[in-house]
Amino acid sequence: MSDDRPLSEADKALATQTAEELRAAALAAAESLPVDVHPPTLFDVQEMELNFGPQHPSTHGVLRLVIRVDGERILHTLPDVGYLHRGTEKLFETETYPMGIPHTDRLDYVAAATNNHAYCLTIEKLLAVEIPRRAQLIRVILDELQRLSSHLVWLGTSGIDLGAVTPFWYAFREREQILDFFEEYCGARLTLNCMRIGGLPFDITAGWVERLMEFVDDLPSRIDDYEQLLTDNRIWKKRTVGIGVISGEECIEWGVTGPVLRASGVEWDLRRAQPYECYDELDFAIPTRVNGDTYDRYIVRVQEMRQSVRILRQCLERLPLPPGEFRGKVPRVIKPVAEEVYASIESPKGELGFYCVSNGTNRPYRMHVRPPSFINLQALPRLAKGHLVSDLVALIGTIDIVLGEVDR
Amino acid sequence: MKVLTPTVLTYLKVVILVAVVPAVVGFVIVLAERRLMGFMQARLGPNRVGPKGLLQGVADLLKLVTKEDITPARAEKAVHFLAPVLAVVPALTALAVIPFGPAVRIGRIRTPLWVADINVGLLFLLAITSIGVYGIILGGWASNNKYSLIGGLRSAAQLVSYEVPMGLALVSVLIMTRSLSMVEIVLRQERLGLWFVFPGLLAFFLYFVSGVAETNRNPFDLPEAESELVSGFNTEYSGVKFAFFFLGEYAAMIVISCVAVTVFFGGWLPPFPNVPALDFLGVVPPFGWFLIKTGFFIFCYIWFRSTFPRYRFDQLMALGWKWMIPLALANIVIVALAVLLTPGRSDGMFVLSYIFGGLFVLMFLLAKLRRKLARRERLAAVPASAPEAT
Amino acid sequence: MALKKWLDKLTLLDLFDGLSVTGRHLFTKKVTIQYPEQKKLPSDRFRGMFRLDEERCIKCTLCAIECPINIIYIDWHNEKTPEGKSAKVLDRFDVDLKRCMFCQLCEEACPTNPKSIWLTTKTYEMAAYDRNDSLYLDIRKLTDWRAAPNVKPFTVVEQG
Amino acid sequence: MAEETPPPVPPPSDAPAEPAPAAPAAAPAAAPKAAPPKKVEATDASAHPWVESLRSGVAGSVISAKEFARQVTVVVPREQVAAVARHLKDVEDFRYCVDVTAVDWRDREPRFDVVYHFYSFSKNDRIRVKCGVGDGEEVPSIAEVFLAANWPERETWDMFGIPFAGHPDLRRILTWEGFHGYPLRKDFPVEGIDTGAAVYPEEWPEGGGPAPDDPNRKTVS
Repeated sequence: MSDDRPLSEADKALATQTAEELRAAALAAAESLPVDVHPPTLFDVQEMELNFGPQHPSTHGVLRLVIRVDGERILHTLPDVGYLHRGTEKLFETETYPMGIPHTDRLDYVAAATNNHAYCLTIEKLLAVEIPRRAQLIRVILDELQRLSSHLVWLGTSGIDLGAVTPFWYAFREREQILDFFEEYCGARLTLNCMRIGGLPFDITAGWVERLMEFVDDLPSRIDDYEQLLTDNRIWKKRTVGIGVISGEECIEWGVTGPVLRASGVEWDLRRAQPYECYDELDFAIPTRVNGDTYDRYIVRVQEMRQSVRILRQCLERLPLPPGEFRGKVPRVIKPVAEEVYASIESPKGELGFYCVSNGTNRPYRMHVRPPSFINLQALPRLAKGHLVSDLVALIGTIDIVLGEVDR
Repeated sequence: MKVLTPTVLTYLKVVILVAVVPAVVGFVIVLAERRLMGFMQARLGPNRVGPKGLLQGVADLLKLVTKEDITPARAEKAVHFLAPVLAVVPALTALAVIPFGPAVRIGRIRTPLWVADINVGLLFLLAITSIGVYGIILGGWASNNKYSLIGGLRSAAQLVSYEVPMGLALVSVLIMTRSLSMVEIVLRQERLGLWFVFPGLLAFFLYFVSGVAETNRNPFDLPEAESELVSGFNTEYSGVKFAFFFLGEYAAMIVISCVAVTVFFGGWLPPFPNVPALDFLGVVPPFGWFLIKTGFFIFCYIWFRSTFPRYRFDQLMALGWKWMIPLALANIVIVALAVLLTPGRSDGMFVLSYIFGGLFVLMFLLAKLRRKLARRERLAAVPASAPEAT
Repeated sequence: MALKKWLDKLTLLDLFDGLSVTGRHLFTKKVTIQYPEQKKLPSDRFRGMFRLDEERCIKCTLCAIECPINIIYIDWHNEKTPEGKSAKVLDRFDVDLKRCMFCQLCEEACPTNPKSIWLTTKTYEMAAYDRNDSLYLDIRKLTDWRAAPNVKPFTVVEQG
Repeated sequence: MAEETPPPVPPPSDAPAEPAPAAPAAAPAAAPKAAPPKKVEATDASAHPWVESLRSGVAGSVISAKEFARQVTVVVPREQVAAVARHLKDVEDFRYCVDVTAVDWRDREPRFDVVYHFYSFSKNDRIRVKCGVGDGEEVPSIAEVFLAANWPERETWDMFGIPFAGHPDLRRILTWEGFHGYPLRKDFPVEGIDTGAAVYPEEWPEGGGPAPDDPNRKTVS
């Protein structure tokens, strides 16, 4: 990079300020509890502290934001997470490697397959096992189905955040079908537990591919419907264009990954940058936009759904090899070498990584999750600054957080 | 039958209006809204209570009435109690001047289907509906809740702003009718053989959009904005008081629809009342026509709600002050010029009808063109293939 | 696409476009499933209610070991059979269903063929008013659901 | 469908997403999607160009370096962490701080490892930096270097009790202020501890569940 100090000085000041300001805001909030000094005049700036969540319809779970507003304009945002903390990382340490997989389902609970995948990939890297090609293809299919379903949930809920109730139902109608496919494959709809270290628990059932192909052929027209409802809609555009603009450089500085990063013009997708499984032989594009606002993030996600359809189609065409190996040669008791490894995949939300430290026993000594939602969420105060309360709702939606993953 | 003097009849009508409208709201509109929204969202909507869900309104009402009525600590108790009443009463009062139909004869009694035909009907309507905003503002303020307060404030600004284009839109109708009496407005349309929606297309559009804003309905439902303000001004209301707010909102919706029908769509008149070829439309009684038209507007409310996202507060204000009010003023000038510059008393209205009708047709043609363009754009937006490694 | 932008701005057609989608769906087929009357057929691999076959079980306790949250409790003792062999006899086989996350690792761990413990029963109606009592399955309830009145068996019960 | 279609294999795009200036010697390591590593032994990586660069750029910064599964790990002294991060960001172009976490080696001295992952877009590769930290010792915060490290550092403080010197807002993040103990330390029980956080002790007594005299309480054996 020629520009090794990416942020301009003003941007940098704004960005570094935020954390200090948050602290100052917290202190000021404690001190400036209502004291009747004099009745405020009409033209005084009257700051108000608003407790946004944890029980709030559009915080997507139990996120709490303490915001200071002047009228409706946001001066400070102080995210408070942890309401859903379940100590997953601690749980990993107490259990053998395969027993950790069901726990990963509960991190990003709208995208369980990608969590399973990242976890299994990490252990496989530690074991240096190769997984059969059939398993690779099915894993990619499951991943992309999961990406579709996660983006559909995002589309529906962020539509509702901005008052458009109908896309939610359409999106969930399609998601329901995707969950049916999951159910047929692995028996569960949400907490899938659908991958195993070294491969997969099952082969696909008869007719699954054909039915999935039918669905995949149908999907683009459904996506057209959502776009017809929202993409050109002037109200939708007014609510999203220019809201929460963040540059690519700043995204990198904040560690923001996934569609948010790509909407800011950085064409970086782990499926392409560090291909895992068989992504390197698949033909797909990485949708990017340049403005980095909420509208662009919407467009990027919708386009990603279309790309997922393409990937699915290719995988399904390649799949009907004779049914064969779907699980690599993994010992029954998994005891990796005492080493450490980090592996990550492109989850629907961004870079989902697992950092595993083994001490040679059958349990991980330390298993750390690098959750994209958590890291992305820390840019929220930066995004929200100066916007209105209504925009805050749009911004929480646009980062696409899942609190199960933020709090772990 | 000396008992049923006109005075008694009027009281009777008032009772019917006050008793019937809530019933209609409960049974028909709530159900229609939920079922229709369900249909538009590819689901069925409530269909469990009673046959086809017809008693859903009763169930909702029973639930609301039996719920605990909570007043928050440190709320302004009196105002908190008064606010829902203030939201309902003006909306119901406004119905008094709506002519639902011409005089009807029941047995030997002949009576018009309106409570009062006052000569400042339209003015009365504007005045009385604007009182309804106090209910929302006071409710939001008295709840001792910041979300409610923001909701109330938004509501105040919104209703004050949209009152103006609404009134201005109706002024252009006044120019055409030269009367404020609601009955006279309908009769004038009958004499003219022309619904005012044709010469007043722009006025109707402005009126209806302002009306949607006035009733806090999507896409202008900012005061309650469920996903932002957690229901806004009525967050702290439950039970009967909440039911009153609910009723007030729906009654206001009915009033706006009724006024739109009366002023722009010829009230109880069938379409094109002067065209003899359309006489068969007379099978539907006048009151039936009124109901059909009002129903259509309420359907539009529901349709909008299920389709559009919500405006942001500042955008709403900008829309009101920068677009609606100038347009409404311009519309007044256009209508006034048309009326002044044409020889006959009603020629101007026909000229305007042709102009607006032509524009309307043009819009439909443009719609086709636009759809084609949109499809092309969407296809172009999909990256066709993986870019070569850069 | 300047033309389209201009058209949108002038004529509100973008809004009518959206209205046409919802208007169209007014008449499409509805996807609601009227639940208690209509039911979706769970797939063959659907992970539902537990079932245990005491005959097949070899008391190896692998399922209890593999369970990530340790909700399977097994006690057994040795008994002499009439033939003089020693055989394991179950004293206790409990599943604390209220904590179960239906991951199917126990079924996977089971070494018998067909499986002695399995979840692919398609039964998912297990709602109960008292979770400590009704959602705690002892061996009696696991082998015969009549002992667990809150479990409504799916009509077809797959064996293992 | 049944016939086997040989997939048209496009060339793997082994170039990084962003135009990269010459990244000397990093190229072989950066090639993604090589065959999975066959070796399961870590190798010494002291001669790795990044390690060399680090050694020359920040004096006395490299204690040891190893490579496992094509992932380079550099162990640095605790005091040098901020300088190392700055060097990696400015000189070696590791602009994206992936994660900060820690490992508790209960019986080892120093007790903790603080682990940083950095990613370079131009090299398309990650580097892992570790430093040993004793109980109660401070680590210089890199939140000034990478804004992304803000919350992960807070999380590490919350979970392990490792203080980061110079962090702008070092508060607990997943647990609450006033929580006793550090959950991810090895001596913290998995069952949890009594946090003393009963909100309404008169209604919800210790151990949870309805109060003994609650009429709604059902006796459960």
